[in-house]
Amino acid sequence: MLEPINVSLASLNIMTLAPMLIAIVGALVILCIDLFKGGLHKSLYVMVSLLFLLLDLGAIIDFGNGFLKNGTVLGMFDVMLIDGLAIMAQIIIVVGSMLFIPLALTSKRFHEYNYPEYFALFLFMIAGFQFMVASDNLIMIFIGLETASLALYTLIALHNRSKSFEAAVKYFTMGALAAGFFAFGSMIFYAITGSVEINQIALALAKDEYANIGFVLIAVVFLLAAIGFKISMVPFHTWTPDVYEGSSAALAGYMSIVPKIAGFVVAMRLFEFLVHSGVVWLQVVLYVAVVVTMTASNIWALVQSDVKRMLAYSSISHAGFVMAAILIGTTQSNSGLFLYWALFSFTNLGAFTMLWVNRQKNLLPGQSSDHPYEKFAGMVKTMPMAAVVMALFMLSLAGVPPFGLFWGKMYMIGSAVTGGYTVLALIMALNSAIAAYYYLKLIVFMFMKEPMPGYEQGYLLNASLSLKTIIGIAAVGTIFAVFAVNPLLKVITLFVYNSGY
Amino acid sequence: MFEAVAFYLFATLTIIMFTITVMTSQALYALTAMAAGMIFISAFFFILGADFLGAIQIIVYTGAVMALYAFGMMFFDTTRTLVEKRSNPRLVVVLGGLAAVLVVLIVLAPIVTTNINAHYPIDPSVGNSQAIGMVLFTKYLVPFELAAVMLLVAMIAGIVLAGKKMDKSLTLMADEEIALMHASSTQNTEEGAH
Amino acid sequence: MELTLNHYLVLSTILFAIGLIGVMRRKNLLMLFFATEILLNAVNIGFAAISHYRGDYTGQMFAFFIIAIAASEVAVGLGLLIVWYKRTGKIDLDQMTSMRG
Amino acid sequence: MQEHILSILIFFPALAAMLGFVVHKDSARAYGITVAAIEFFLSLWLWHLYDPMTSGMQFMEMAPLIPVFGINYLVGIDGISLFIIILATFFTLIGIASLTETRRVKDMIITLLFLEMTMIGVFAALDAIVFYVFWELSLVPMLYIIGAWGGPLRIYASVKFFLYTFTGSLVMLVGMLFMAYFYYQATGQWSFSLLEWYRLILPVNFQMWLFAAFFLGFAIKVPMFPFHTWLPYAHGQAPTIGSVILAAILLKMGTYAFVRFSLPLFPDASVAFMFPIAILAVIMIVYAAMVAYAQEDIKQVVAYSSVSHMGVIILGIFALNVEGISGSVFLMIGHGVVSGALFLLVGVLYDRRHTKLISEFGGIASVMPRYATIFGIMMMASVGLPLTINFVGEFLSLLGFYKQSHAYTLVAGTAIIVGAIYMLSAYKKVFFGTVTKEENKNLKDVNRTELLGLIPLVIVAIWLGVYPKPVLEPINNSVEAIVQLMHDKAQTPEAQKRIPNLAETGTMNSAQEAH
Amino acid sequence: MEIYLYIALFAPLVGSLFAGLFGASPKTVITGIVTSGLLFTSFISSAILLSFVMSGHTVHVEMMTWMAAGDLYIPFGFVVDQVSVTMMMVVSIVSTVVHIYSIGYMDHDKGFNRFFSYLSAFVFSMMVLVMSDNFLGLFIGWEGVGLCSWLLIGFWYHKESATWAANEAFIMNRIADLAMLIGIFMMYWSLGSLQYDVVFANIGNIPVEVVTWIGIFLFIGAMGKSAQFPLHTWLADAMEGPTPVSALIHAATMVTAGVYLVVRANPIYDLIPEVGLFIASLGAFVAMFAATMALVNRDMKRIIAYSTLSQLGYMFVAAGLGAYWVALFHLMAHAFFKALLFLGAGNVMHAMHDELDPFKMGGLKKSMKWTWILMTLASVALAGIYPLAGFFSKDLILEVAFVEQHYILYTVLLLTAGLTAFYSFRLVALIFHGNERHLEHGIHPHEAYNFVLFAMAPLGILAVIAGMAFKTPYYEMVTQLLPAIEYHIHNHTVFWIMTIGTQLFVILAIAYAYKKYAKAVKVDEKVESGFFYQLLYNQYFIPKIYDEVFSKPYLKLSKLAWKEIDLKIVDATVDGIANVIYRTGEKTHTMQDGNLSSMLRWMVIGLVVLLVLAVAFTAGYNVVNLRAM
Repeated sequence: MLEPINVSLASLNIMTLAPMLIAIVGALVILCIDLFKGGLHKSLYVMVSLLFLLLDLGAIIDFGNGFLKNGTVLGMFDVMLIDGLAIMAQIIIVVGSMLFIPLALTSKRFHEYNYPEYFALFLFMIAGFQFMVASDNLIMIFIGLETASLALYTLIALHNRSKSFEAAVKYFTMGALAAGFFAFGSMIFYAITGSVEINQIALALAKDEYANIGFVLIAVVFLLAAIGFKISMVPFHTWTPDVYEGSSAALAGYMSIVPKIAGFVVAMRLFEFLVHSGVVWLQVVLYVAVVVTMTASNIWALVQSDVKRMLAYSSISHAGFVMAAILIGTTQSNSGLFLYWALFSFTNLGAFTMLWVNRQKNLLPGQSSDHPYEKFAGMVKTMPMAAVVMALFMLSLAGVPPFGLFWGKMYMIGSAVTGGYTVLALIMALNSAIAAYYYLKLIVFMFMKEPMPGYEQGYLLNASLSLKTIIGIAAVGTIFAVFAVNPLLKVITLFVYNSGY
Repeated sequence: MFEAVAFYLFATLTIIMFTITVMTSQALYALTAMAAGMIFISAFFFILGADFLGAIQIIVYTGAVMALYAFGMMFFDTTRTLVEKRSNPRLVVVLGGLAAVLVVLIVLAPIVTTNINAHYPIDPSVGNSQAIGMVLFTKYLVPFELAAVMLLVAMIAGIVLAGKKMDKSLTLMADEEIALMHASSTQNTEEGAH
Repeated sequence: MELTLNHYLVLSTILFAIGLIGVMRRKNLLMLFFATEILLNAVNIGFAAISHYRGDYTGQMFAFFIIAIAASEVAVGLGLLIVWYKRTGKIDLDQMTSMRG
Repeated sequence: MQEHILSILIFFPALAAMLGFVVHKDSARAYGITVAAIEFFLSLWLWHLYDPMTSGMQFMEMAPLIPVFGINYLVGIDGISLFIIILATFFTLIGIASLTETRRVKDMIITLLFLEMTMIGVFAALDAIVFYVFWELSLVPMLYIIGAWGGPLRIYASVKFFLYTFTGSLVMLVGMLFMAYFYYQATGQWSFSLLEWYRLILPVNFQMWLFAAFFLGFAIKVPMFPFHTWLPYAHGQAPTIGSVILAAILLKMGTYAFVRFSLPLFPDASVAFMFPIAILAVIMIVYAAMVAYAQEDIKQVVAYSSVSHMGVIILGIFALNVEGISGSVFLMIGHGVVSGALFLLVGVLYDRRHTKLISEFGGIASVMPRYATIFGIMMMASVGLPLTINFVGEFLSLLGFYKQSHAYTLVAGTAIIVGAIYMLSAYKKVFFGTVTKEENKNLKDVNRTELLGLIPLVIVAIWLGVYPKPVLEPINNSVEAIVQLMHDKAQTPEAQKRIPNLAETGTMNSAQEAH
Repeated sequence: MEIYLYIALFAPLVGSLFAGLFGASPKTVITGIVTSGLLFTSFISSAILLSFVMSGHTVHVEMMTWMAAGDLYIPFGFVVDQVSVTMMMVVSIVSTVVHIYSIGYMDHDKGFNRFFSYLSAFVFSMMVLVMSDNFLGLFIGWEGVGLCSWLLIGFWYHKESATWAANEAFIMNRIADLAMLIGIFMMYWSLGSLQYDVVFANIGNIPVEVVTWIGIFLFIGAMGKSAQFPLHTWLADAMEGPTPVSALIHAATMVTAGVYLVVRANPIYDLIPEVGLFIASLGAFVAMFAATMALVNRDMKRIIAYSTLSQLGYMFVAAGLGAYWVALFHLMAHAFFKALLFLGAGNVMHAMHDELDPFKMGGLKKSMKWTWILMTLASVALAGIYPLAGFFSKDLILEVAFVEQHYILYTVLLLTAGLTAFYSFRLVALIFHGNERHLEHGIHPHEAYNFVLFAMAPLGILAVIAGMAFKTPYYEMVTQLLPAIEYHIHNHTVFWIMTIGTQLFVILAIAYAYKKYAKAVKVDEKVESGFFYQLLYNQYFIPKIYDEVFSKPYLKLSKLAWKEIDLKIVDATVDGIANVIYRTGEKTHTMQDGNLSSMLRWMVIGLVVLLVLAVAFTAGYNVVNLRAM
């Protein structure tokens, strides 16, 4: 017979679940509201979501304070792991979501916002990501990942046009394959260590001194493929441009930020101990992967004719840039990752929101995608402010100081230098230069060309106060990032350092 | 010995079934073969003493999943022979085979197992389902609940996507059309109320 | 001849590879989804076997959750297929190339 | 206010530019002139407050920016930067004043004011990252100016300009981060402060690498051969004002950075790279002069002449002695004035004829005598006639380098010959001879607005040629400090030999006089 | 006395600026008068200074700092000593005369005001050149006169040949200036100063090789300005400028700056007699060389220009042999009579409507009596006939060569003296004697304005008396500064034979010239088509050679540098790199073909690649481990 297990409630640390639970409850509340009275305006759901996200954020910040006092907290039979990474990633996830959700309040009507379920799924997805980052149990990570992904596929498809279905199906199918990779990789790790918890795996591997090196590598290969898919590492990136193009610009922007930070955290948890374990193979492979991801996506971005697709490739490149942090694996680089991503989220969300604002419902004859470069031609003449703001985001993405992303880039390159990866630092720098070309291309179109007939009315068609607010926030965040960098860096370094990374 | 015989038998069967699933051009064959393969897999679970898992495998896969697929097949009208364009079939086989060979090469090696200690050791005296339940509702309580959320998400997703509301796309309609549609729909409901 | 964990792992690998071939080969999306099920099932065998040979329940847990995930995926996947099919009347993925480059 | 004068100088134009969005476009030019004039007088006031006898930094301001990573808003000027700042404000004023027939003049003025901020920022920054920020930021307004107001190839030219410089400076950024890392290793603290960096003595092999990294960034900006090809396009396509600012100020960033960064940070590497760089400089001088001679477009002649003159500046900097460096800093100002004026002059012609092809002109001197005179004066300044501003700089630069190498100086000195060749032949083709083209017969001479821009330049070009002391003296004092610093930091015997010890030479001189 | 110095120096500048104010406006005689007046002031001041200097003083002022950087300190310092005051006198006299002359000469020219502005600016530059107390100050003047020369040669800028000549002059001078700069650099780095007094005081302390190089470079500088071979071609072409310019710049003052430099730098050249000998030899060569070219030329002004060149050669011989005072003396005398000659030529040109070919003139002595007299006077002086100026200065140089026992030089110079006499009187004969050939061309000559002739008169007087009257006081004054070496042939017989012989030789040459050209002009086809005639007529083909060897290849090379190297190599590389990146993108972005199947395949490919790497690594790892075991 089994012994009854005595578990004290206190040792469970149920509070570790609070943020995710808030999100889930929020989703359920939305579903319930719909149950009682259907057909309510989307603004209600937006605000409800926003409220719950605020609560969520509050809870996380509370954790943050707790973390600074007590350090890492484990909960729920050590499934939950609330360390600095988890907290910061959750903050980015939630803040990113909070910036995203008001984008539903467009002046045009789009299909997805007719569904209360859209907002519910959105909150579920956030919960999924939060679980994913707040655990080092592979099972937990896997389920969190799948929860979030399944919700995300649906959100994409709900845009309801053939391109978005195509995007969703592609994403889904590849996601399923990646899920298979993840499962297989976990299995191998389990086979050689008898555990599915990353720290246990690390311990076990260290104990037997990586005797099963072949198995380790196989496991790493599969997990790298799975996570590489999530953070769109070349050649697992192929979904990215298509999915971004197919989904609404707002969601595309969201996808470029939130799911990826979750992926990065998992990657950090999974790979950094391996990088530090002295497995040269992983260093080399990661090195190559980082360089290829950065460079190849940059090169492909050069030849895009659609701005959203270009931004998709550019976000791949940024992801590659940030992957370098994991390769370098110092406290500085890991802090750099978070700093970069925090700054990146503002800028990139701003850029995608600018596209979202520009969204027209029906394509003009000869227009094959939503946001061809030509659409932006001569924008400075028709919409000077919008053009300036868009240019601002582009410059920030290109890493022109003193705009947001520059500081992230600088810190990342700095960490590469400090970590002894000088050549990598140079490659990163040169890639920024290549990238500048395609960002510049948009600026060239906006500022140096004459407006194209037919597109003039397209600008700001979709604008509404909330969209403009978001753009404003993003713009302010991008311009004055320099003043935020110091406090951010302080906090991030503290969190990262105290989490043992 | 019995184990070995059973293993090889079912291994062969599973492989054959799954190969059929993958290679046949008849959707129905594929479906049937996969269902069979799933059942054969449950046999492994029973061999390995994971009774609960075996049961779940049969219920969930062969029951629910296969039923769903069968339903899907009917919906999509793909019972007849499929014509699939094959591009570069050799590459596919080479890649698949290579992946298999490479992993097998490694996996064939004996695993050094000196330092593995079971966190949740199997106690032969306890029934599998009971033990599973014990672990599931302690250690894996949160994942379990999250899995529930996931299923909820999947459900909502399925309902929403397959729902009638998806038939007309607001995204593609001009504002005026939407307004018109709304007007007519409210009219309809009003009429219905009458 | 004693069965070892390696036997099961090899089996798992072979099945996984079959799944991979299916994923790469199939153009019919529905049948492509079959292949993804094979992938997960292959892994399940591995987990059950490890669980057995290590005398640890965690493997079975993982397998359990994988089954749950597989089930959810089917639901979402079919939902997506249905909207796609309703819109285009096809589920051939060669028809699905409006975005490229 | 005096303590914050540099910050005011830097940010006043930017603030004014922001407010400029509100100004009605008809009044934009007046607004621009007002702002630029205020800024110019502020910079003159800065000069007035500046103590020429002190060699160190003055008007230092510090504000924490990212102290965790050692980045602070740190500005200050010495004699080297002071005058380039004044030059920048001066040219912005003149540039805005000379905007008469520009489309979308308001945009242009706002852009120019932003550009002014970045220019002053670059020269006032004492923190490497702040420097870098302004350095990169300056590309953006220039990109816009070339790209929006330029000629037919403007987009190609502007993008080329941006990407080329951007690439170089990113490599430089890596160098800066490396430098900071060294500082961190040495002191346990992060710092990007130049003055802190000055105190570091780096191992020679690291100096080499870092020098190379910085060099790439600076060399592209200068632009040094073979990184110069963006310049002709940029100049050829840019509107007049763009070329003026580009030639007068932006190019100086590169040479200024050599003096500010490369020399004092890497004295040994500077000595080691002296001859390779001298070779490049000599190539620049002679080759660019030859290419200038072959040009068919008068603006390109001036553009390539810039490359040629920048070669002399580089040579002077790498003379590594007070004479050479002071001379090249002075030549930076001189070349700024002269090439700026020449571009303005070409612009005058372009405004009237909308072509810059030399073959389209001829005999202009008889149609536009005043114009021809001013052009002639500036041309003579450009070829380095004594008592014009360029001579002082050129003479000192060459004189300085002569100490290091006789042969290189001899070849580099051909600058005064080849310079005369392309300048005089271009002048001859445009101004001399008889008027052959019907369109040229009724060209109007320079009008009052144009004179307003040109006369001050003529005055400066001659005034500083005759009496360079007010400018040269502060430069000299600051350069002496740098040279002494370099000497004190030099490790290799070669470097110790090449870089003079000022503390000793004084005695040596008196000893010589005793003979 | 400083006030006089400043007046002498700045009066021309004031005049120039004054005239410049009216530069673009039509003729205003006032500019001519004012500038002339100011120059006269300058002349008076110079004269006062002269008397002051004669009394054994010198004036040395330091106006202000010019350049100071590092150890370099260069002030605007001026010195009036025995040498510079001589030059000042020459410059101010000749320029005053030329200014007044020009009022008449430029009477009908549109650029009247501009002309006076330039001319006065030139005088100012020349004053700076001669009065500076350091080498760089001298260089200011040096370049300044170059500039003015450029402006004035190209004064009639609508003439292609004029502007071409102007540029040629400027650029050629620049070549020499570079050498001079190098000399200055050397001086600075070896002596630490550029002040004359410091340099000359310390020059002995530095290695003689350095001194040699300094001397060579400075002399190359002098060669440019004084148009010595091989930098001589510009001088003849410079005759495109207005004739007063030729008189002032290209005869009397600027071209002698080179001689002045050598004289000024005598402490340097004293230390390096080899270089001095080279200078002298080159001078002698040029004297002969130029004289031969003058023999056959058919351009009045060019003939005089070659004669100038030839006389410069004489001066260099003297300077090179250490007879600095002699060089300076000849410089002075030559300035007077050569300027006179040019001004006379100007009158003739005016009368002949700018005709320059003396073969198209003749018999002008009737209509232009005074001009005839003055020009003949000048020619006699040039030929060195006793008791005119040339005799005292030029024959002195012959004596120097003889006394210094450089007999070859002596012979060359002697021959040249004969040639000089010949071509001078060939010119006089062709212009003023014989038939009035110009009538065929419908030209009716008239004498120049009276005031013009009057202005020329002082030069005429000086050409006559300068040698006789000034030699002794000049010698006494100037040798306070320059080495006082008296050149006497102690053997009286030799002396008399030489003097009389030379005189006879010269007179014979004159007579031959008159005989050949005074009556009728016979064009001897045979001679003219002969090799030597062609050689001389084409100036030894040197301009052509320069054109072929330097100018054209330089242009070609420049075009090559631009079109081939800059555009096709340097720029193409940059664009090439960018294009390669872009093309790669264009070629490879098709791997994203939008087909889900291929996307999945890419994922699997990625996986397999990683697996291959993993297996390879494992294998390698195991092998290494096994070996280790």
